[in-house]
Amino acid sequence: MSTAKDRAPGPAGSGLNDDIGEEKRLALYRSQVRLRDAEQRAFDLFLQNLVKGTSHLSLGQEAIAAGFAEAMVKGDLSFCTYRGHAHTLARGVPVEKVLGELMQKDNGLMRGKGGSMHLTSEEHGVMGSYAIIGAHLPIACGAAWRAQYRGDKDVSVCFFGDGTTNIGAFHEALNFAAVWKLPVVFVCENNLYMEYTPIKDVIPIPQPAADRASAYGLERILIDGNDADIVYRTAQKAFARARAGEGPSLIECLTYRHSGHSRADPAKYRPEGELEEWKKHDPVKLYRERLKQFGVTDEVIAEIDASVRKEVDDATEACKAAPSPPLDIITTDVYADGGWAWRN
Amino acid sequence: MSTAKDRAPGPAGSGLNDDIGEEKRLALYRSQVRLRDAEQRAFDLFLQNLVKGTSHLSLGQEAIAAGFAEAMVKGDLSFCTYRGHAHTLARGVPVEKVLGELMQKDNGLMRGKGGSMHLTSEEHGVMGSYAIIGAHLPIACGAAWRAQYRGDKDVSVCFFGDGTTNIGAFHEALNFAAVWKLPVVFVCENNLYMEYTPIKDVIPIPQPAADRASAYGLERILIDGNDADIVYRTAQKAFARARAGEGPSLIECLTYRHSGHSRADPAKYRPEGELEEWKKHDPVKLYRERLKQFGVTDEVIAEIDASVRKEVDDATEACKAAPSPPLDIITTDVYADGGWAWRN
Amino acid sequence: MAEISYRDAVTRGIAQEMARDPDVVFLGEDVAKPGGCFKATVGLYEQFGGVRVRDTPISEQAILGAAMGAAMTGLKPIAEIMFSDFIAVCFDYIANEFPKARYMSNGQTKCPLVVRTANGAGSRFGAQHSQSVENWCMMIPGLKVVAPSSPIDVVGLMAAAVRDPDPVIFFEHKSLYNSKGEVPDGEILDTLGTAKILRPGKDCTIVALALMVPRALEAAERLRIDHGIDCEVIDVRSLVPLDTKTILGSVAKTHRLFTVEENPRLCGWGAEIVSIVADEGFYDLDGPPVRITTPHIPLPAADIMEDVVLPTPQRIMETIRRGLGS
Amino acid sequence: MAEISYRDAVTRGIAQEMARDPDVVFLGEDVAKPGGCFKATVGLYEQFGGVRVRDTPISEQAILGAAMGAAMTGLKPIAEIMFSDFIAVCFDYIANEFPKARYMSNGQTKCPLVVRTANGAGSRFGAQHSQSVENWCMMIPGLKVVAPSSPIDVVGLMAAAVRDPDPVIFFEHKSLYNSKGEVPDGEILDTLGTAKILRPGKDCTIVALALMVPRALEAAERLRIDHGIDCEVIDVRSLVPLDTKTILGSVAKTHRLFTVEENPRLCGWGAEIVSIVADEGFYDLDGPPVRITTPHIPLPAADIMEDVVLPTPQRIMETIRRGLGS
Ligand SMILES: Cc1ncc(C[n+]2csc(CCOP(=O)(O)OP(=O)(O)O)c2C)c(N)n1
Ligand SMILES: Cc1ncc(C[n+]2csc(CCOP(=O)(O)OP(=O)(O)O)c2C)c(N)n1
Ligand SMILES: [Mg+2]
Ligand SMILES: [Mg+2]
Repeated sequence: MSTAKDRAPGPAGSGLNDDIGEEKRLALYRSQVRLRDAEQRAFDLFLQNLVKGTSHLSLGQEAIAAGFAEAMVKGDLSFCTYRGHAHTLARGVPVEKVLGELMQKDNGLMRGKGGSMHLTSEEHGVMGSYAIIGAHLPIACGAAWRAQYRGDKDVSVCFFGDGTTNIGAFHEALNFAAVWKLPVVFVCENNLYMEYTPIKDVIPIPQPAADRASAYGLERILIDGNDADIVYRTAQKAFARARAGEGPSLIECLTYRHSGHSRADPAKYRPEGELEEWKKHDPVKLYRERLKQFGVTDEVIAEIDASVRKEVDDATEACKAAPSPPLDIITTDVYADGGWAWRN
Repeated sequence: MSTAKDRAPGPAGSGLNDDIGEEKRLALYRSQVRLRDAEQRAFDLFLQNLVKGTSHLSLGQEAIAAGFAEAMVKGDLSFCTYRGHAHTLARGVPVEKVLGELMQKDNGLMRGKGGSMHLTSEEHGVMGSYAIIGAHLPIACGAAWRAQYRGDKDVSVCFFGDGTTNIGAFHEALNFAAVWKLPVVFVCENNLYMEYTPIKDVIPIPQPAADRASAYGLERILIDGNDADIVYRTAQKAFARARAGEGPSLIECLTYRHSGHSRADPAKYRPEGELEEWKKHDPVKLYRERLKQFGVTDEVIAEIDASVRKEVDDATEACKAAPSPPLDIITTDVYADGGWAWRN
Repeated sequence: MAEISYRDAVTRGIAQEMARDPDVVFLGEDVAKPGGCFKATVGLYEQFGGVRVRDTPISEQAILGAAMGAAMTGLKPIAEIMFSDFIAVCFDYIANEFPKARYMSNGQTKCPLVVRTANGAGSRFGAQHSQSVENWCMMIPGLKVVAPSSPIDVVGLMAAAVRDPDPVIFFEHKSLYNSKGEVPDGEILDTLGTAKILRPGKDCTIVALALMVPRALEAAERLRIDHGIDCEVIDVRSLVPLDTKTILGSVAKTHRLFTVEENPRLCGWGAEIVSIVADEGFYDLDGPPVRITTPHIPLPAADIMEDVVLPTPQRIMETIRRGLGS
Repeated sequence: MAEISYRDAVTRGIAQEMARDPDVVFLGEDVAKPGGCFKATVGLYEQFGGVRVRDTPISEQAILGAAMGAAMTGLKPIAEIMFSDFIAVCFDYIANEFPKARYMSNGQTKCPLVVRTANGAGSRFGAQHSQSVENWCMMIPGLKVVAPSSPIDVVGLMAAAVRDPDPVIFFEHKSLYNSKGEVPDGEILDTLGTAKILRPGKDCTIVALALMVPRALEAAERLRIDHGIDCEVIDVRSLVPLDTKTILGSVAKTHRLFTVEENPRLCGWGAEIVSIVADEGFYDLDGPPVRITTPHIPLPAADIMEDVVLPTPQRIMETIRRGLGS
């Protein structure tokens, strides 16, 4: 786990002039609130039958998406899973684009062709969300290989869950990245569960990712994934290492999802009290307290909360009003010529 | 590496009454000579154009096959790779059956239908040789699961190379076996090379298997794979653990192949002197010296050498005289009804 | 006799076989305590216990490999691959291990197992969770491939698959889980390799599978009512073994063939059946044999798009009407 | 103009493209320093250096995944999968990732890469190293699939594949590596999606691919000499895009179709082509379209067995002769 030093770099109330600084702290807070509100809205819209297909929320896991995204710079690349709304939003993709895709509207990121599990916004560095467990770890290696080959300074960041550490592609990617010393950062969001089965039931070691780092010659990194400051600092360190040509990192972030695995899941399998215990360590709440400790006023916080709320409300309205996608896009973009012709 | 204690349990010349004992030592020697001679013969027959298709010899690696097989009891199961002749022979399969398959004769183990890479003799516990890297590790788990489920006391032993530790199935199998505490023993024969590329070029750790054991909560076991006594003792320990319900083991055996990867390979990629250095540590030579240290006479050794030579000679003649398989078996045994009908 | 859902029929089929034979074991992701991601195995864990019904890590290769090793040594495993699209991450077992072991060993190695998996579109899950991939298995020599369309067939074919001495890939259709049908009480055992003529007819033969079966029946009904066209509808049920007799016999009677499949265009089972009929039944055919398929594209997620790419009763009807020149 | 082997044509095609475009990189197992398990890439490491030509661990998923990530972000990778049978261990990239990324992202994601792999039988390697699996790829929407039969086509189609903006699976035939043919000097660039009529004829159309092309030509020659049958032989070369115009045009002229493929019986590309012709060219056909394939069995290892299961010139000849009733 993180050390006390990581957790609280300056004494509470000492002002914002620590290593993170005011601007970044406010950005980290805004981002987390934005993810929280947008995902909560997605859930509400689902209850209203306006979100179709499946959807996998990151409620409770916001500090990871926010912390990494705030440590990234333009050009850095994110590779996400089906649980990728938060990571997509955290890179600056408009809420409307994400909700639009969930609502299968024409204003969605991929105009409804991809769906909630495949959010992609290359202009924001979101290089796709992948719904086959583990598939994107090797793909992130490839993007990092390109950076290494060309001397580009960007980092590829690949997010995945605890359960993903047991699939073959995880192993192949970690070894490959380590041997080739690729500028890729693997982020395991350990939320204690796969779909409905606890991760501890299916691994012979306590930590699914951290306890395997040594198999790839990597440092063991296990952090509190609900503390955005810790996440941010850990990300910075890993990115610096990657950009310096020192190779990949594997970071395990402890966290918890507040909702079920997907929209279909009421999460009945969790032991009583577990959710409540974790809610005490809610990343958004924690960070609001943190800001206050650093002297940020209630007014500033309220202003952020309100402006995010408005963004999400506006996005919701825009999505409700948006048309469905036209059917003629069904056969576009199968091939690079824009079409789908497999014959002459 | 193995300790001095492992290497020489009794002072030289002190007689055969150590933990291994005379009978087993002679069996270990006979087995290694048998593998050596049979494989050398396969190579000669290949030069005479009588072995067709490919073939992957274990010359130099005999102590592993012999040591494990001698520690196995009837009912224990072997899962091999394309480099499986040695393991097949070590379980007692007649040389004729193996050479016959390599020569694609009707007396071959599978009458020419499988070929050198797929030697299988279920009556001897040889549950197949698998030519897709890594595929048999999960399969061995399944056999061990059956033993666990039924309360059978047999152990499943799965042999594979250093290069195999980088494929996804390795990781999935190790985790699966560890979590389910299956009676399976994974044996990595680290002969320093994959096909033509050194293993050290493609891993970020010194030992491909041993340095990964901890990722599955397993003990790090790295032994001299050219010393049949060490192999035998290590196998016994792992089997006892498996039979006691304590779960799998992962054993890395250091060794070296004297010939190329397959019949097509002159092995030019090896640094000068490497082969010669390893030949000083030849398992057969080493074991012959060991027997002498323990007071076995030259006559006894010569008798074993001669009888093995005769077995291989006889097998060779039988194979040369054997007919080719009849063509009507081409369509048998696709399905369990004996035939190949996919339609009515 | 009771009306049960296709979903419950899965549980019932498995339970029937597990109760009958202690060698039948069941493994997969979230199949035991949680009862399966599609709730198609609820209660098996409670009924048969955690030793026979086991949750696994997310390790599809380990799941299928373990099933194979267990099958080779005497058990009769049923392995779940949650979505059929995930067959791609463990395809080596499907393509290279299960189907070749017996042959390569000259008959020594046995591999009696069932892989059951949720196949097909309709849930708006997008391109990686909606495919119909039964042709990925049909094309591999040594496998058997089944895809039932009704609860009673689910039970009976599941029993047949479990008792079969060969590896059987059992495709359940996600969009049929909620469908219902009458299932008699007591043991049910069907036969692999048998198609069913669900509706006799004389003007053309429609061969369909899984979700396409109710759609073909609906199209046939509308063709009768609106156009007086009398279609024979065959539920092919089992792709391997393939009941070519029933299909060729039907075409010999109707002289026209339409296949309705959810696969994308190229190399689906429709192509196989059309090719067989075009060759062996050439002189029976009075007009071109026509495949009705999903277009050769990845599947879109949005409901309105997904709904139009799969063959609909409307499209089936129009294609047949046009094809018959009515 | 020089006579070079099919094997050397592979190297030449790759070298031509690597010399032209610094974004072309090449990775695979034993491809760099050792020059490839089939020696088809000897010299590339020396010519282009270890940064562009890289040996990998035995990690097929990492190889294809890395190729994809590099392709998405601007490189043009060529990835080798040593034997095409191993596509089964990385099939997720072939089936679910490469071909769907562009579509799912509504056109944002690009995936310009080439997977080259040694396909086919003839080396007595047995069931797991001898398969013809081009249909495993043809059936997946979003891929392009090429399988050349001659050195000149290897060079030209390799160049076209590397320059193509879509994922291309490039099947080299193991048993053709030693075959030779004239290849002009200088840059060669061919076009995907074009079949070649290698021999014009009027009595029937033979469509073949890869190793089956020389066999079809040999059969055609014997049919002319022994039976006066004049066959048109088409090398289909590219399965996706598929040159249906050339095939349908030929059948319109000859009125009979025979496909010759190395795939096992079910759901091969022969079934697809027969189905297309049976539908769209039905009234052109004077007799049944016939598929000549390997039987639907795993491949045996022994030479005498392997030799009889693949379509031989003899079997092709006899099937056509019988089919034409001569
Ligand atoms: C290869 C594959 N197997 C199974 C699944 C089904 N599946 C989707 S999410 C999931 C659980 C993943 O757990 P984890 O990696 O912990 O991520 P989380 O959902 O908790 O974020 C499973 C099994 C899949 N999508 N792909
Ligand atoms: C999935 C897969 N990839 C690649 C190969 C080709 N291949 C056969 S043997 C081999 C090298 C294996 O090396 P190692 O595991 O060290 O075993 P060794 O041959 O040294 O015994 C390779 C790459 C294969 N058979 N299967
Ligand atoms: Mg999780
Ligand atoms: Mg090796």
